[in-house]
Amino acid sequence: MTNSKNRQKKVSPLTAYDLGLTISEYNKVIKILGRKPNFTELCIFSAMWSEHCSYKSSKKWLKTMNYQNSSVICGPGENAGVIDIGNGLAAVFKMESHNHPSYIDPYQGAATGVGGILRDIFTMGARPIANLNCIRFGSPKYTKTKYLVEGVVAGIGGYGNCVGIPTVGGETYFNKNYNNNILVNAMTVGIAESNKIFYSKASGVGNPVIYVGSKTGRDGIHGASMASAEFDETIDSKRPTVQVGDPFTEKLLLEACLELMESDVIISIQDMGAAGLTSSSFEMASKGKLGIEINLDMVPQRETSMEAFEIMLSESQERMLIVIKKGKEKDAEKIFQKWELPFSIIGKLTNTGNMTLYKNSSIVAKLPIAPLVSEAPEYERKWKKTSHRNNLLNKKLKKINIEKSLLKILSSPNLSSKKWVWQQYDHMVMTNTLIGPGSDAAVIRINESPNALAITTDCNPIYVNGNPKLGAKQAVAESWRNLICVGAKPLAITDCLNFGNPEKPEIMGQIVEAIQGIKEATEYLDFPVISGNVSLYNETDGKAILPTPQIGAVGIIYDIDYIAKNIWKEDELIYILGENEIELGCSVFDEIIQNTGQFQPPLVNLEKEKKIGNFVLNKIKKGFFKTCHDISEGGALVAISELAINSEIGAEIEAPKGSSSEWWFSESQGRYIVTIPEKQKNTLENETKKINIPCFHLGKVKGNALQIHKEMSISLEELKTCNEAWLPEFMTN
Amino acid sequence: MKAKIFITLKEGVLDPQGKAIAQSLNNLGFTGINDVRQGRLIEIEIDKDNKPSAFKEIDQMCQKLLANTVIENYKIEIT
Amino acid sequence: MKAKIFITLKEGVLDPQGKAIAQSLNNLGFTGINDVRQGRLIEIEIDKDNKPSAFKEIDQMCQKLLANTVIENYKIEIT
Amino acid sequence: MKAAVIIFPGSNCDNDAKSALEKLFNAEVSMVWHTDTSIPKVDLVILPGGFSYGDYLRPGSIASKSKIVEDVINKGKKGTPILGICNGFQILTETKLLPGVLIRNSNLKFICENTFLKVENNSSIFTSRYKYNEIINIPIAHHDGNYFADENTIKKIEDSNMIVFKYCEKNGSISKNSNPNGSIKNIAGVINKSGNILGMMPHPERAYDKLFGTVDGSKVFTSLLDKLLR
Ligand SMILES: Nc1ncnc2c1ncn2[C@@H]1O[C@H](COP(=O)(O)OP(=O)(O)O)[C@@H](O)[C@H]1O
Ligand SMILES: [Mg+2]
Repeated sequence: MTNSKNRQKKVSPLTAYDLGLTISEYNKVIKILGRKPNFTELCIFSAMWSEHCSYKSSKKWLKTMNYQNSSVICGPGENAGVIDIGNGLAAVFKMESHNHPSYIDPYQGAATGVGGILRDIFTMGARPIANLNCIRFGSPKYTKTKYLVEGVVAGIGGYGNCVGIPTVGGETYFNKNYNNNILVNAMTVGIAESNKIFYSKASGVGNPVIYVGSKTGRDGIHGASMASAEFDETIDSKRPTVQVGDPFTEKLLLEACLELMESDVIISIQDMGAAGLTSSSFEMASKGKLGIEINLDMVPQRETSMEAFEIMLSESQERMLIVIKKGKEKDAEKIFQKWELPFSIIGKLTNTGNMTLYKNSSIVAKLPIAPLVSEAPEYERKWKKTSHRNNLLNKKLKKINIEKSLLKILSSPNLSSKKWVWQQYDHMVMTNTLIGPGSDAAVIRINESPNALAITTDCNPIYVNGNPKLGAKQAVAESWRNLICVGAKPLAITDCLNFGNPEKPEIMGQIVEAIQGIKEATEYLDFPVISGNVSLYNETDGKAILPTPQIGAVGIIYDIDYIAKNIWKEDELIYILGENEIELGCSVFDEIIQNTGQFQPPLVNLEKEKKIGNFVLNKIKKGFFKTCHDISEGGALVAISELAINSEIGAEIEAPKGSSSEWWFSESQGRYIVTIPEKQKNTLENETKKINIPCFHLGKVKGNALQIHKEMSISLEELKTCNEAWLPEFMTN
Repeated sequence: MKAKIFITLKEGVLDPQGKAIAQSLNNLGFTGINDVRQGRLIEIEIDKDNKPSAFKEIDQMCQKLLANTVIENYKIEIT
Repeated sequence: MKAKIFITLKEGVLDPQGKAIAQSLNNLGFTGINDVRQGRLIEIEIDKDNKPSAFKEIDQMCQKLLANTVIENYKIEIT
Repeated sequence: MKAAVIIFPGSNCDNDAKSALEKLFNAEVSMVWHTDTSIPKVDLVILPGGFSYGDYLRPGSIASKSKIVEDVINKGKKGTPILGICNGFQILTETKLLPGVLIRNSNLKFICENTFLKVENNSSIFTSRYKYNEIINIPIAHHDGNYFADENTIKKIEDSNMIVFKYCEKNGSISKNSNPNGSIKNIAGVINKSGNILGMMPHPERAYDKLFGTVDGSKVFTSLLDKLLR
């Protein structure tokens, strides 16, 4: 099969092993082909069967999260999920990880992460309207942390700002378990006409396959296998696989693709993401149950003498593969020329069921598509339930001072303001941002209409670590709650499951239980998972990250005149809606002040969650509540402080009679803080009583300080400085 | 002592800037341009007695801060 | 033919990048740094028969696009 | 009112500018592609914000050499009102229609936030609706907005009343603290000597509707309309 011009490396089981395939997987390859693969073919197998592309460890469990409702236009399995939002429009969104590349080169890794998720969205025919990012770093004390934060934030901003999509939210989190394995999860939300969604399924034998976008270089070769391998000391030697992002070309590609989509030219489209040309061409052909023929000499190349496997595995960024209708080549070419993008017809669809690659006029690889996909390994890995420990009883509780505790918590790395981060992101471009970063959920107006999308991301890995099922359930519930807070009807979620090595039963147990938790919450709340991503092997030298099933959620607002904000007004009355238990396991208070090491996170009662949420949502929609904030990490007093800082007005508050100082820091779930004018007092109290929703009158909005009678008085000035100072100081010192 | 540090992208690493500059030069009517790469030039004035020790120090600076050795090469020149 | 263009800031022009680099180097514990200036290095590969004509052409490129002569100086080196 | 918004590859505030003009006064806006050779006859040309050519080389530098900018220069010299916002301002300095340059922010970071500005010149066609020394609130979003010019130039533009906006504190004082990007003299916006070409880093097109929290940018546009109606 090889001629003199296409000499390929010798293949042995060891080659396969080096490429990340197990010996039994290699034997399977031989069985499928009925012969030994050549090197190019083996590379293609290794990429397609990597954890990253094949989901071999998680597939079995992901399938169980198949809950869909009538609004879902496209669930998991495509580049992104699609959900109906009415008026002939759909929201298209997904979250994706770029963890390993961001550790190796924080700027480029994070930037290309944003680029990749943006392409997933506009590939579907949607115009991106918002970016979000969940970034998790090691301990602030760890030497590399500052450098990583600096680079990741600059990279996310550098890419998103340039493309001109506002970055409107996310999470920034520090914990020593991410020291050498940071997480960079990027999410993009787009809007499309619901009857004009584009998919990757190819059709029509003989239709041309075209390549558009940046030329192919040797970037990120074996990136997909790298994303699925543990890190070790040899990391430095893996360095040259880093890709460089070109947001300028991305912007051109975005505009060109959306312009092309307006005419009747495209049959199917797929961006070249992980494993580049390999996975994109396989995906298109296999979904269409067709064969595909590609002439590698026609692939635009940036570097000289690239070999077949390099062209097939390159992860050069800003590239698209498109099947167009035969005869429409000129229409496509015209648009790509206008946007000054390299463009080439590289092949065509066939009825052979094979992927056939040509180079220098001879065949360099020939692989059957269906078995390569259908017989991809799928593992039933052993898993072990996380044991629930409770160390509380062994510890004596310290007596605490509320004021000191609050200030310590507000200025702690995880609860301090993340303004330093989001100030580097253009969160206003496109002039649709009604609520930007710094609130419960971002609110983005849709096409200058009265409709808007609310978007949030949530996950508390400490909870998940304590109890994966409960923690994952909590993440879904919190995202639901954050959407409610701004007055949005929650629609659907995406997830990004970041875990350690699934070959270890305890880690696999975290994955299984987290998926069970997500499943339970999404079904109960009618809140389907429409897209997602799995990132495994997040370990360094055998030590795993905290289990992090990151949730991204989207809701809809039909009338932007009725949204609620984290801003209150002088003289309003402050209420807490929801059950006020004392739950301090896995809380920030416990971590920072008491340190008992309690492992049981707060309970999640989905029935109550739903009842209170729906009540609050209805009241916001009627204009009854204009201020709303949920109580999350840190508890009630932290939430109150955030409202005071945001509004630049203080409050006089008091805890329920007889409660201990700890009450202020409890992280009981399903609670909202709302404020109302005095004259609405009776209405609120009567209505909540009637339907049995706990409603506690906490105090009044007032003055220049946050005061608890006889216990605490902190000026707004101090509160704000204390909350905002930590991150900028950490980054400049 | 004065040092110049020339920082260039490693071979094969995409250079979006260079690409855009080449394109623009073409549009301006310049012909025969095969390739443009953009790098950085850092000039440092440093108190050091001798060249070797200055060189060693500056090499450290490059490794630690000035160059992104993942994608960049550097060259030091001391005068 | 290969040309290198060294673009540096004119004296007196503020250089935020240079200043920041000096500060970071200091923070990293490097001592004796008096001044840091950051410039650009552009490498061009061009088809030309002889050095003088290449030089002239590249000088034009600098004037027209590559350097902002309000704040920058440039130097051309042809190899 | 008729206006033209020029689109360069990488512009990304072009639609925002168009929306502002349409929403504020139903303006008829033509979007002009960078390879076009001439701009239709209009009352205002906007060079919008964004990252033309990725901000590669120097922000605005490559765009300033594009075909259409030749006509911008032409029209500008003949007196057509031209407004360069953010990247547009950078393009205008690269064409030398406006003095000075915009270099990297002093903290080397992209900054997106609302800033207070002081109106230093309210006699221009873009600012006649503002009061002299009025304090207004308009957002910035840029990486390279640090205005620099040599001493002579600064003296010249001060003497000719060419500084239009300066960054200031909420109470109007012009301090280092209120300078987000290191600009000399806190300069945020500069107009040419004949008064028809304004460049500013802040985004007035992001500040014309209560929805965005501030409407202080709208007068940049309405001032011009006043003049056209006169
Ligand atoms: N990396 C980031 N990018 C953008 N916004 C961020 C980032 N990190 C935090 N934020 C913003 O800061 C605010 C506080 O975040 P967080 O405490 O996680 O909110 P919540 O508890 O409501 O989920 C949110 O509005 C969030 O969007
Ligand atoms: Mg919240």
